Amino acid sequence: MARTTKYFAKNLAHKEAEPVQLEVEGLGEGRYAVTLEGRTFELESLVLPHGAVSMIIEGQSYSVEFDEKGDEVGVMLRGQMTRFDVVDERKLRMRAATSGFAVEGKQTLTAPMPGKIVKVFVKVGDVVTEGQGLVVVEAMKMENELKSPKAGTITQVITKEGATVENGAPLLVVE
Amino acid sequence: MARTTKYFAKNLAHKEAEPVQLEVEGLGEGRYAVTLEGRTFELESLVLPHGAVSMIIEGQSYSVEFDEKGDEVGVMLRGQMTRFDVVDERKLRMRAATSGFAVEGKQTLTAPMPGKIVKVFVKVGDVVTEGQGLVVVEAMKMENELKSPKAGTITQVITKEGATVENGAPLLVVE
Amino acid sequence: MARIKKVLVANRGEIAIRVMRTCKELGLATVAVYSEADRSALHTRFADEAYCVGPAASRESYLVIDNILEAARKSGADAIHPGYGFLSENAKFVRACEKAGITFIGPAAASMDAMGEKTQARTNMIKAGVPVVPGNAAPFANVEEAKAFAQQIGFPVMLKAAGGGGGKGMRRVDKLEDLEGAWRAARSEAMSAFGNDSVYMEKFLDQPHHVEIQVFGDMHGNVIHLNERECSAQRRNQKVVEETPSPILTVEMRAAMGEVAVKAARAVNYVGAGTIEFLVDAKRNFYFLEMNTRLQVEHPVTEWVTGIDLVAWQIHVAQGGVLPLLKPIAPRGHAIEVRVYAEDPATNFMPSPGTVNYVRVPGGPGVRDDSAIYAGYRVPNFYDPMISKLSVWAPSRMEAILKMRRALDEYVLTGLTTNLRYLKQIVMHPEFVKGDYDTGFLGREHQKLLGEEDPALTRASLIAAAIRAHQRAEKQQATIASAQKSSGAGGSAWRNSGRRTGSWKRGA
Amino acid sequence: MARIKKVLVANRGEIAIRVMRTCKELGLATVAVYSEADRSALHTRFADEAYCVGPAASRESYLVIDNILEAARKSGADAIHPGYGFLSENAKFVRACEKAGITFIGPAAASMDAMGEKTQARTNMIKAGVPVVPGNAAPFANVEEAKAFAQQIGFPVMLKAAGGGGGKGMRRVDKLEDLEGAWRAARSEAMSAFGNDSVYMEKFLDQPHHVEIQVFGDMHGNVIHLNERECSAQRRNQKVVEETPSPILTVEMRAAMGEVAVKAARAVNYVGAGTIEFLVDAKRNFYFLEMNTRLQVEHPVTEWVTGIDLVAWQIHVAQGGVLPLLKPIAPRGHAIEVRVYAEDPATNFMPSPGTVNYVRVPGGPGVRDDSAIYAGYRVPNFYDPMISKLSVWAPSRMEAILKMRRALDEYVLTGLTTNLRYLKQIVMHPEFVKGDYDTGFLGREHQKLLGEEDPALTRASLIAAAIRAHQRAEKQQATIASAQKSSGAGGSAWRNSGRRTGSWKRGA
Repeated sequence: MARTTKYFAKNLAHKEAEPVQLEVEGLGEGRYAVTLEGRTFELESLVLPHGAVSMIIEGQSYSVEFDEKGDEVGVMLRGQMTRFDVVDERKLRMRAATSGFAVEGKQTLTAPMPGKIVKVFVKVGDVVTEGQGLVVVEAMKMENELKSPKAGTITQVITKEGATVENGAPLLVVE
Repeated sequence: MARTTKYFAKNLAHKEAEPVQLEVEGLGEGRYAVTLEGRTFELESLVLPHGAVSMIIEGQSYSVEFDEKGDEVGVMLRGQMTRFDVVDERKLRMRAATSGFAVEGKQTLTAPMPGKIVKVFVKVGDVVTEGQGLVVVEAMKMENELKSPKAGTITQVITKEGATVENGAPLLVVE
Repeated sequence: MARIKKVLVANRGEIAIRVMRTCKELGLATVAVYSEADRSALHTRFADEAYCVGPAASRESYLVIDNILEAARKSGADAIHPGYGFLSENAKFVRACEKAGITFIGPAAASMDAMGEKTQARTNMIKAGVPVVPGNAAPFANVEEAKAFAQQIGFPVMLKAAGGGGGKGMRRVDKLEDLEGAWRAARSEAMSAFGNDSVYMEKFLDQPHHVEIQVFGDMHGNVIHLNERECSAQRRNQKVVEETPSPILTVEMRAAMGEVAVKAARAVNYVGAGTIEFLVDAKRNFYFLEMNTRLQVEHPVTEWVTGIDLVAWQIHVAQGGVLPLLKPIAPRGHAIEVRVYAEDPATNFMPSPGTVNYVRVPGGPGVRDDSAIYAGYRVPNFYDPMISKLSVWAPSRMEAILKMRRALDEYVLTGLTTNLRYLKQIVMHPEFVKGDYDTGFLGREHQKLLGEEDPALTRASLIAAAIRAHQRAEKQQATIASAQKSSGAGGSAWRNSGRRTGSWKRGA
Repeated sequence: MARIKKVLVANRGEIAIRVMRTCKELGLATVAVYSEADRSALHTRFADEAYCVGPAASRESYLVIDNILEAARKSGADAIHPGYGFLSENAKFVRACEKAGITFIGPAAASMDAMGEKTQARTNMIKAGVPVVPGNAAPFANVEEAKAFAQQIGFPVMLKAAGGGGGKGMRRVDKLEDLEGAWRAARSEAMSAFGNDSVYMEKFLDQPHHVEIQVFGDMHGNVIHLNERECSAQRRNQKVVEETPSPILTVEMRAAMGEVAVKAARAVNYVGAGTIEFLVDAKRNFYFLEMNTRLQVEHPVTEWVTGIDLVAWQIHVAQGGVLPLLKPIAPRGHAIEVRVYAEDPATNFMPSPGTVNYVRVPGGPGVRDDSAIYAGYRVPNFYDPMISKLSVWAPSRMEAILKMRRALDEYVLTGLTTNLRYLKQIVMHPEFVKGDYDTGFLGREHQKLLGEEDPALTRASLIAAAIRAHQRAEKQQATIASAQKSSGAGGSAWRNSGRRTGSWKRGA
């Protein structure tokens, strides 16, 4: 008798939505039964050498490419990229016990790519609105403005104009 | 001071030729000096993620793909595949001490691909000439005749008609 | 006739991809069928839907009519495109589709009957006033009959599969002693390829040209031709390189052959895409050879010079549409196609199935790729070893040849042995460049076409081999050093780094 | 003039490959130059020879005339093709080539001077009787001058780099307060792109069409045009999608614009491939915008409908050859090109350099790939983020649109974020399909062009994500189990299999 595992997935494009529950049952040889919103889908999943997957769900053929970071699974399907945060029951409970569900809190603005900081528009103590331009990074011959992820106050400015930054480098903090 | 290593390479398309001596000196960061027939070539060799190499020899740019089996190095360069047997000095001495240089001896005919044996033309004791057809293998909808690698006598017949064989399976021995 | 909405492609490999591409452009849903050996094949992944139709052997999967129709039923496909090979020229299959209420994208069963069985086709063509090569009218009951007939018409003769074309099940026989072996081989190949081991015989024409005319018919009685393809670069009667226009055809000869081809197609009420194959002798007389009642492997060259999507026309006509063009058009520029095989020309074209390690197909202006491979794809050893078709277009023949050379130079495909270099030798061979090559060309020039070593490349290769050995030795020493460091004397590290002792002798 | 034998391509990326492809077809040896960041780039590997010309920053490598000429000297190249961007419109470079005795494949320095500096070009065009957009005649000395002129002609205005085109160093300014920031940004971009920070100003036409005419001249005084390209699908004045014929042009308008374009080229004694860009207003008045004195990014669409290899013509003309065609030709069918960028449309088109994990380019009939990427290639963050050009041809515009949709669906490129889906949204947008879209199109429809989730795909993706998590968990358990088995309590195995604790919040 195959074991069923519960997963909870949240579409990161819909921050307000509740996570969706999926039950996954392994049937062997790459075959699975997945129950989602009361309906069970039988499918076959074949992992290809370069990490992509060929999935056949009730006859529908899908070539799936993944982009994974921790629990976040980006799924590229017929040109559509959908990002999910997927956890199992144990981790869901752990999240609930800690601050995992908190939407508030401080936000660190990080460099989305390697480049050069050409402009910092704010200083510590400035009050900013969501979407306000904070920093300009030049990379690949283009200037790119980084906007505030939320309304709040600038509590730290980590970078400075003229600095060369790596991908993911913290630039400033909004609280 | 960089160390120079001697290699001996034999072009497998020219069985009768003597191995060629090459001296390789590592200059660091993918750069090498190779001395061949009294001339020294400076070159840079960059290994690419899929195992191919980009080699620039005195300005000439070569995209090189390899097909390696043991000491045998197949080099694919601008569509030309050349196979070499390459050894260092230690191994050369080892070869000389054993029967490594022997050209004579028994030859085992092996299946060059998975398939089905549809015909065996010879039996133990048959005298065959070089290039004589010995076995027919069917694969990929085509019948392929395997020829004798040398003149001699059949000393073993390992396969039989109707057998399914894997790639590399021994079929018979000519001595 | 109802509009087609969902097309099942009863085939695999590049032709399945080719057909699905047009379906997708037309907004039609696509359904793949796959054997157990093709679960990871590109066509299985390329389609909107995919259904398994049986084990690896095509006789148990792609050739099983009931399995194909069951997949059509499950998916709700309202049409089936057969590709080439497999069931594409099987009249039983056409009738089964009709019975199941599914549109078969191809000619009517009756046209297939009239042309599919090659001996019957000859009889029909003689009746229609089409010139044919001397040969026998019915399949032989046994090898003795074949021997008797061969002696009657005189060697050399050709044995041919009655059930289908494409070079499968064909054997040239030069003398009586060879007939029995050839008979067995031809029948066995014919059975694997078409599920029918009937074989017939024709007088062998001495090194003719193989020129074929693309024809197209609709349900309203219109039949046109879309010019010729020169297919004389053949090996074991298997086309290797095709081009259009044919370098040996004049405008007048094209018109004359086109007219005969249309007459032949009309004689069997032909609907859809078909090809009339002709042999052309040294005096430029042409003889009907056979009709292929399907799309050809080499159709891309016709698409290049006419700008027509032949698969789109097939679907249009299958829905009852009138041919979009009712008179011949002049070809524009020149197109060449080569067939890339997983095979080793140096060892008598031994097929070389295996896993594609890396692939980068040629691109840029005037280059078309029709392949079904990808890095990591394992080419199975159950099917035809053709893995890719490469075609080019240029304003003139010479420019097309040079473009093909460039494209072949650019093709990177590792992990398998292929005929890429052989193909380049063919298109750069003076006889090919001159344009007057016949079906004996590849056989005659075999040694030359294998190519010679370029000393400059060999020297660079030698250096590359030495550097490779050096890098490997250094890596090995580093591994040993680190293993010794972490585990003391390091007995197991030595085991892991051990290499099999090579030998100066290959295949020993 | 001497026949060219060896061509150095003073560029990188797809255009370097494009030029080398034609060189190889013509039997010319090819020389690549590369920066230290481009040692593993395809163009470095594609050429017969390759020479390093400096560090990653283009100002220290691809833009250093002496380094390029030194590579030419070392290799013995007798000609240089500049591609587009970099030194392609630098008259100093042309003169330096001349002095070094190397054929520059492009126009004479004097023609470049006359057209390259945009304000001078406007003056020349007015003199030649070519209609121009209202604007100023000379670069501004400082931002105050720019402010004064803007107030004189009235907002909105366009700031433009005097030193080059291609959308670099261009900024639309709607009000006085924004001018200073735009001024700074335009100058900085102009400096990086052309090594010249001069900026001038034009009246901003409200959402015009951008239509350009391909011209070609030879050394014998012949100048022709090769029809137009519609380039109104622009973002930040950067072309994204181009097509030919333009859906808004009549035959008469094409002839009129072609005539003006030829007149403009003649006025500067133009030799080689060039493009006259026009703005077309709602009343179909057209104004000279600028001349690009080089091959354009979007030249493939012209090649598709004319059958001409523009690079081959460039080389032919540079050797003193007479234009192979002396009068305009009607376009055949329809071609569309899209530019594939390593960027994320959803985050304001943030460039996304990184490593290509896997790539399979579209193929089949009517599809052309011009890319310079390969699996394992690291897209450097020093250059333009365009990684591939995809172009298609079909007999009609609608068929070309559907083919482009199919090709974009087929494009597999992982490891980087690309604009592939955005491109598909553009070509399938009703306004694009209708054909009457202006330069405001992409900006106006931005939200819609980002695309909406397809619920069926989202559900399948959700299932795929769950299966992926499940497979990962199973693999992890297997690893832990085997580690515990082999090392007892297995403390270190737990460490290896630890995953960072995720969170429902992104970017926190």
